[in-house]
Amino acid sequence: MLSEYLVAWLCLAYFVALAPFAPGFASLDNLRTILAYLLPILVVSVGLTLVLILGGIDLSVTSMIALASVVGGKIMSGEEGWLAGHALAVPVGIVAMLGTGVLLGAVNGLAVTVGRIPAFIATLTTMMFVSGLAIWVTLSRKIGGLPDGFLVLGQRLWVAVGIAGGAAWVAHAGLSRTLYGKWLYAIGHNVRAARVSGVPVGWVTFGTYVVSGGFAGLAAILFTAVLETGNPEMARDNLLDVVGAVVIGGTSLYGGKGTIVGTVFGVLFLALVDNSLNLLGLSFYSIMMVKGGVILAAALVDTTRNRWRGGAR
Amino acid sequence: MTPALRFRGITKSFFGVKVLQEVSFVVPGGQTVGIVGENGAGKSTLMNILGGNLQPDDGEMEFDGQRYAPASPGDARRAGIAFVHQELNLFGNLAIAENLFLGGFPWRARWLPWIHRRRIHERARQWLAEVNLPHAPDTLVERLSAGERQLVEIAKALAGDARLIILDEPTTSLTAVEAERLFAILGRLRQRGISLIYISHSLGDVLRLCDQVVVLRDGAVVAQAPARELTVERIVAWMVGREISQLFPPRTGQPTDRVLLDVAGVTQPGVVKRVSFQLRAGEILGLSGLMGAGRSELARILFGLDPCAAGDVRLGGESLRGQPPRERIRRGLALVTEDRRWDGLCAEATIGDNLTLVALPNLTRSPLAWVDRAAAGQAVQRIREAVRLTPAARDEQPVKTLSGGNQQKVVLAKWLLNEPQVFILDEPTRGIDVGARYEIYRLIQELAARGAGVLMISSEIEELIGLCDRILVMRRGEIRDCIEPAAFDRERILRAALHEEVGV
Amino acid sequence: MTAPVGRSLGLLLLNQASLVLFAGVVLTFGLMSPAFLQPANASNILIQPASTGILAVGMTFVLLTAGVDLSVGAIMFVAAAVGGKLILGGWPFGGVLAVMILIGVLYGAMNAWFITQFAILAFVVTLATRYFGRGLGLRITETRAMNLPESFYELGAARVLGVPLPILVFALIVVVAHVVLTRTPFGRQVYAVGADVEAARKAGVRTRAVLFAVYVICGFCAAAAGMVALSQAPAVSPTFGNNREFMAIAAAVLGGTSLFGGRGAVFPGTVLGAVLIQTIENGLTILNVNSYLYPLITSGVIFIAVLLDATRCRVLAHVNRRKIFVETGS
Amino acid sequence: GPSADPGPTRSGAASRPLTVGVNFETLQTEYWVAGFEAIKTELKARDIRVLESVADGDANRQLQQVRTFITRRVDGIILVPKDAKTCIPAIKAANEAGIPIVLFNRPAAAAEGVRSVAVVADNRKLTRETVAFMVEQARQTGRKHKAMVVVGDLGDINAIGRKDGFYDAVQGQEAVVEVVAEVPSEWNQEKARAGVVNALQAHPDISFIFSSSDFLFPSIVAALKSANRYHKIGAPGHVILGGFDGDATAYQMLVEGYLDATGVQDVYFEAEQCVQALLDQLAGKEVPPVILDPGFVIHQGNLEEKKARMWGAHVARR
Ligand SMILES: Nc1ncnc2c1ncn2[C@@H]1O[C@H](COP(=O)(O)OP(=O)(O)OP(=O)(O)O)[C@@H](O)[C@H]1O
Ligand SMILES: Nc1ncnc2c1ncn2[C@@H]1O[C@H](COP(=O)(O)OP(=O)(O)OP(=O)(O)O)[C@@H](O)[C@H]1O
Ligand SMILES: [Mg+2]
Ligand SMILES: [Mg+2]
Repeated sequence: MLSEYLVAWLCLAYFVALAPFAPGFASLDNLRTILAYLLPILVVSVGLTLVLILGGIDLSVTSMIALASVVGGKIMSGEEGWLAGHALAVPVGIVAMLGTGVLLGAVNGLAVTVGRIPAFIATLTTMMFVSGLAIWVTLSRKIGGLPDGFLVLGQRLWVAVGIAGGAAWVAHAGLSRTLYGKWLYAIGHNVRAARVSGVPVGWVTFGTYVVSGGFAGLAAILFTAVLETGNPEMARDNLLDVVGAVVIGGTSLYGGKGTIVGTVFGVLFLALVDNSLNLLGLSFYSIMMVKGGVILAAALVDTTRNRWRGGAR
Repeated sequence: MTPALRFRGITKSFFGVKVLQEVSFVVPGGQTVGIVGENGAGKSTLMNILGGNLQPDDGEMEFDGQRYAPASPGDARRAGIAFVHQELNLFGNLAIAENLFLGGFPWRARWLPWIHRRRIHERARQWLAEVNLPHAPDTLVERLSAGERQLVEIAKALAGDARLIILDEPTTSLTAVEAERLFAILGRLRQRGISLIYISHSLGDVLRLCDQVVVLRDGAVVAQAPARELTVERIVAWMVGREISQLFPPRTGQPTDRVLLDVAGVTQPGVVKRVSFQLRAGEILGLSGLMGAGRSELARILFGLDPCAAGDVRLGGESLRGQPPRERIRRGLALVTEDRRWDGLCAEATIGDNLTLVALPNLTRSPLAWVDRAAAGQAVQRIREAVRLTPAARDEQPVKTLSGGNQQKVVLAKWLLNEPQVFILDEPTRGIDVGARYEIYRLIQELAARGAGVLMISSEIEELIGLCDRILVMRRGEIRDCIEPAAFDRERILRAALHEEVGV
Repeated sequence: MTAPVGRSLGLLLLNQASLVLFAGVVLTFGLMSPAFLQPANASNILIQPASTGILAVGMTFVLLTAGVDLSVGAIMFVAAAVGGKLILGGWPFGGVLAVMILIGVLYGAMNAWFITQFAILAFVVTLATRYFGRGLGLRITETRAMNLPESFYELGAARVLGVPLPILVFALIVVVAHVVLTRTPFGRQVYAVGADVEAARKAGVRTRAVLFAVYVICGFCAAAAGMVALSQAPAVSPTFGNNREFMAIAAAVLGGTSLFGGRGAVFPGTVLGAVLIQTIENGLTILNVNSYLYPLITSGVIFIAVLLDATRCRVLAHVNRRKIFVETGS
Repeated sequence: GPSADPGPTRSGAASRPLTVGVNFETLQTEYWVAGFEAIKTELKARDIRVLESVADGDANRQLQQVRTFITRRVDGIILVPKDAKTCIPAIKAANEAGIPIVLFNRPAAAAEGVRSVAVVADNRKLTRETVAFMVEQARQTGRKHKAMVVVGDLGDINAIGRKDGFYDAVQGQEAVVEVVAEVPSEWNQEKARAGVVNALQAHPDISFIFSSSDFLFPSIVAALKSANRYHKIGAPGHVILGGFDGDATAYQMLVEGYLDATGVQDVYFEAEQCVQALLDQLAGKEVPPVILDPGFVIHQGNLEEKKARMWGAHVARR
């Protein structure tokens, strides 16, 4: 686990170090590209951060994005949507996408709290089921022809920045300033002590999975708007990137530890690495190898720093 | 006679704070040395250095005439030093026998790393018999109660064939009877010539058991003397640096007639049977019993953590039937659990967060349940002073860095903040030094004086006699006796807890 | 006196819930298609999960210490890529085998070194080495599919004493792993480290060595799984081993291994988990179910399995609760 | 714009060498690798600098990578889109920057105001022709055949095209082939092998197999061998085999006489057309929005005649 500020410094150091070598890395255009790429990922990661702080895990977030994207497409698409061309298509579609996430989050929440199924396996099965469902309902076809009113969310960068930033801020405030946040950390630290202290463990757990689903729904809106498609494969291979970004941002997989600020920088760090390696024109496989090395180096910096600190007192 | 163990100038700091300063003393071979000191005096830290868990910043040790510098607990074990830790160090997912031999399993053959099961079971059986624990060696430790685990921990130290055994507060989960049994075991060990280091806050026990007593204060040795020359009062004076005239504060209030908690026929098959009693405002009601008598279970049932098949619990006249703990807390019930590490604290969380956890709903501003940081900060300050938590610790420090006694204060304090009417305290002074103990007694009495009712579960009969207005005795899930102050008597309580029926 | 008998029968069934469910799945498929119950298919059901199963055995060791290894799929890939190159280069089979196993062990040791020496979270280390390994594998194969010669195929179809080789390798690894976990000091220490590292250290366990060993074992198993996978489909494609870590973790967790360490078993747990997943796929193909329904049905059955298991644990915990006194007939 | 410098490479008197970004969605199968190599070779042969990136199946990453090309001011982009629709924002971005973009092997969906050129093979049609040839072979045996189709990743548009093409061809041919097994492979060789083994278990008399990609043949052959069903064409018990792509494995099987037919996409043709279309656009020439690679079915009957255009034959020889 890295500390959140260290990740922030690493981002900066990495940026400064690579800027002279990667052509166009520091250009405004490129920064916009990076931002557009990371915003939807940031939104899912924020939701996942909450779940990890709770001491759970949600592997189904990326599949929820796929299904929500399909649902949005099925409703809004001008070609085949149920509300094609209708004035209410966009608002209904957005609500339905969020609703899809919330509903699936509720299913996860129920499985974990009422069914007492370990979160990993509960959400792994929902992941398989939901992504299978998304592909089945569309019979693998992508849904295009989304209304312009919706696509604005993806085309205007500041709108997406506003949405993602707002979501992150709400999560940050909720986590650091509200009763819910305090309860969340308490459960993550020690469920039994939390229960004895009167924390409604079941409700908070359930609620957190619902919130995580909601954030996945929101991320689906951004993904769908950016890629202009209702896509049953949306974000399919992003799961490890998302979990990895959250963990690199300092959130513990064992619960009780983590911040939204850390997650923001974790996501940013991975995006910077990805982008810079592309700009350097490395081959496909070299990029993967270097990326692994950079992640490891970042973790090494963190531990040696801690050790140095502990030793020097 | 060569000294068995010598500490020379041991010094240790955590994050710039010196917790041990130039500690030097000798543990003569075959003798029992008691180490006493307030919470946080550095006793456990010193033992952790001896046991190879921590490395000293400075100083050295000598064991059996040779330089001794363990780099790991394994080194210490190989050198012949066993360690019964203050906090239990057992593995619930392993069998008792496996816990006993985890560091060095006997092999079936020299060249084959294959556990000799029969042998470890035999030997485990032998050591379990020694500590009087009637369980099969392949019982999983998670199925044992806290007290039983403590006995396993002791059996583990015995099983290591050590020449020096460190016991860091071994009696905290034991009742009087088991403690006596432990003392008998320790007596046998001494006869075999094994040196012992015994740490306890029960100074009477220390004086009874030990040949020498070392007193630590703020990480420095302030006195070392043969036990027979000492009295509890002198030790206390050294420990706290001032005289303490009495162990129990004087009573200020009196129980009233108003019934706060009315327990009527509470029954849960296999756990408790027809438990009935009433707790009045201003009353401190003791609950005594042997290990495993069902007192903790009763507390959990009263608090709504465990199911209750029949009977009713009324708080201030209203039934609590079917209410979750949260609702009971809201109505003024508090439970200090006996195991602070598992049920009491979020060890990794900060002191501040632990302190405010229970009272948080009252420290928020609706409708978003926004935490009022200023109010929370004030509440923390107030309550820290009320329980006299060590001022050295910052609010943002994780609770796990506190000494055991201070941790227990945090557990108590978090409930105080909520100002409940009825306190259920399950072993509230476990592992707490005399000074802090006095303060906790004072706190309990203040609560009663302000009109709260206190149900105090304790395994220390003296404590109950010194503090309570009435004492209930529990045996095998039932209340067997109810003793009024006039009849307070160690013998009678023990008898009721053991077997003889005494008229209720 | 029938009530206690019925009760104990019920308990027996509950205790074996995963077996009962497995039997239920087999029976359902069997009723729906006679081809499913033929003896030859039983061997299919055991051969097909062999490579995932071996992977899951290694993963079980790691999970038992509350760690995780996300790089197993990458290890499989690197080992298979190098092995494939050597085979095509005309190396003798034994040599290739040794090199592949060595790669697995070294890779595991690399993971272990970072995890134990620098105290970096296993998740981060193995995520990084996962990227690294996939990149390396692609580099070695030049992102091309590599088709291996006949000899490999023959290996997969070979039989020893009438038992197909993949099953034999799988069984061997399971037996050794089971014995190591239940009967050796190391195995029991793995459980202790998983339950509480700090306490294990205090109890004199060389925790670093134990942690190091589990990742090496996991690497070894990954390489072995790569071997078995090659003997099944004698080709190394750029997706070889991709995302297999999830299947391995799922098999282990389905078999009752906790991700928080200290709980679980290779046998029957992990084995049953791996076989169950494969049995479902096998049955679905035999019934010629619409391809789109595969993930839906598979995940549904897994969900029911874990739900049953969770219920079982709860009921058993209730039944085994401590009794302070014995209820005499009222 | 960059088109101010028309066709400089051919003359070799370029003031500035051209740079082209090549982005592939995946390199999962031999076909993509061959395409990637062919395009790069083609570009290098014309002294054009190549920037490459691979999106590894992630549409969002692909969009970022195309934008990265634009940031680096490439003169043209060759793209294998993730699918027909998610690539539209990438094409728009290229359009806005005035950079010509050519799609390799996968078309983009029609969308208003979006300009691109696609060089494609019609997967569905070519599969239909391949399978129709197989059905014809089956008919000549004079008996009824049970058939299995190994389908690809259900998320892949080409996999779906081939699946549909297969069913197009067998429709109405129930007297000759009856489809009894549809095996999902997720483009995974191990899965494919397990699936084929299981299907052969359920229907030991399957004698007609179509594989949605040639790269799955090693798995299918292994499964057939373990059931002792792998025999040459003409031998008793031969299973009629067909595939798609035309890779080296398929070529080998054709030469050895095991494979009945495979639908070949002409990688070299497509690569050359891509580069040409790009250069034509830079030179300001009109280029049709779709350039069709007709592809062809290769079988024992036309092997000698067609193998020169089968990319797998070249790869195999190398
Ligand atoms: N790991 C640690 N990090 C920081 N401070 C520590 C750590 N361990 C102990 N301390 C501090 O060192 C001091 C001595 O603690 P120690 O546990 O040795 O006390 P003790 O005498 O055993 O007290 P008690 O009787 O309550 O068990 C305390 O102030 C404690 O807060
Ligand atoms: N044999 C056992 N199996 C499982 N859990 C047990 C067992 N014995 C005790 N426990 C649990 O351990 C905790 C402590 O039990 P303990 O032995 O201390 O008995 P108690 O009478 O409930 O409490 P006390 O020790 O205060 O008398 C209880 O909460 C109980 O649930
Ligand atoms: Mg201590
Ligand atoms: Mg108790």
